[in-house]
Amino acid sequence: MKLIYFAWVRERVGKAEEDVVPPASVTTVAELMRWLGGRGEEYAHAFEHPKSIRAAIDKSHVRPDTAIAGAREIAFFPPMTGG
Amino acid sequence: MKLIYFAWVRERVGKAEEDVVPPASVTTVAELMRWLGGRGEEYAHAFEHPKSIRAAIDKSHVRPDTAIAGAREIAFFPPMTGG
Amino acid sequence: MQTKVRLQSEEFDAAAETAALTRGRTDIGALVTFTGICRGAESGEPIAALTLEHYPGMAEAEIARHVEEAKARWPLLGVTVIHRYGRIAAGENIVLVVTASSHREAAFAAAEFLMDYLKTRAPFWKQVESKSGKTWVEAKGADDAAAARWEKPSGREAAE
Amino acid sequence: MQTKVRLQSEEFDAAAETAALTRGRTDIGALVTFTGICRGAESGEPIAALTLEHYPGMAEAEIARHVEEAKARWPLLGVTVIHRYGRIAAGENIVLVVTASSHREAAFAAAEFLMDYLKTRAPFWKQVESKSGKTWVEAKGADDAAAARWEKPSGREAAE
Repeated sequence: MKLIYFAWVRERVGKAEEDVVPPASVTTVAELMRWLGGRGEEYAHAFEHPKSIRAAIDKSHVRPDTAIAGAREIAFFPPMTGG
Repeated sequence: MKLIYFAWVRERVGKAEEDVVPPASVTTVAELMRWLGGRGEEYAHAFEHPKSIRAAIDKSHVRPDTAIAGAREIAFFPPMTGG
Repeated sequence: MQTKVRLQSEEFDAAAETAALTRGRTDIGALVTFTGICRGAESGEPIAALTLEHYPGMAEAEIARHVEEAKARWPLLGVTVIHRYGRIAAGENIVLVVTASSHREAAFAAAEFLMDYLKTRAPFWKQVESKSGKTWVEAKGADDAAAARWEKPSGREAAE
Repeated sequence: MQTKVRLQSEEFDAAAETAALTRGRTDIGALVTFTGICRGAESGEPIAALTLEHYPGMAEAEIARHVEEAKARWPLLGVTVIHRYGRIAAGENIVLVVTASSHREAAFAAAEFLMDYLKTRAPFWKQVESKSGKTWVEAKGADDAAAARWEKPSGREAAE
């Protein structure tokens, strides 16, 4: 699946997007964030406060307990500050 | 004192303004309306529902129980419909 | 703090007024513009025009007083109020309220406050011109209710 | 019902947009325009510009979805939303919301609803450029609270 990062999540991870294949045990958005946080120092920094990170699956807002099965594109970003 | 009428109060009375000298017994806005209502058919028609008439003394909104002593200009008009 | 209150019979240019309020400034973060327009139908019946009667002197004073109250209630950086009187054809502007602030909450609240008060307290009276003749517009209870939400619970200064 | 949603990096002309929304119509009685402008200072510190990052595709969809919700909630006659992205210098426009209706209540409510949602749900992130470097703007609790007032007590939207 494709992951996209925005704003300081992108800056901390050090890339705007990437393709990943998480293990089968990772089934929800929250679990995906935890798994990403274990992929190295920059990821640990980016995902250290998962409650301050929002997620979207295929361009729709989702909650941490949403299942990731079937997702093509999952985005992680800080709370929005548009308008 | 000078009286000014607006909108349908003006149309019913048949004039935009006039000078009147009410008797000393007329001390409030409500009493003035009652007294004006007794001045002829057109006034009776204009002031038949005093609750739907608003008043201003010297260009400030006033309530029916406001004293008219010292007033230079008293205006009578329907509820406002500006904006 | 730029304040402009104007009564006029001629049409106004809302865009020029908002431009005048913001020109050369970088402290304004939120600008709310309300334009009231003469509709071509009233209660389903086509209308040709409105005629707005007003109480000269009192109308200016009432509007200016409410602009001052808005400035005391919200951190505003600019206010413009223009209200027309006389004959206004369908499609023409009737009233303009522009409020500027650092943030949107103050700008929105002040614009709504001013409009609610203009509807219920400013001495203007609308007459509708249609095929069936001229009729005075009746005041709406909904407008009084809208204005009442800004009223303070007690005493002049109480809730300020 | 005229609806326009546009994302763009270049500046927009609020006056031209409101003119486009009202041209040739006599059913509109109330027009509310909100313009969000890049201020020259943030928390007391002078800023040179903002940079707005956005999520292409999702931003358009989120805004369009909220415009549809506004149209379902209020009797609107027209809505325009324009949101810029990229670098925005102090004094330039960031966002425009225009709502048209027969009466002012609907136009005001829809404009505030759309702005509250743009602030909290549309995927845009503001970065401030000042002497001390570039800083991401933090989301404000006040904006979440403002958006929450439009939430329905139960049903589909409540859980979002």
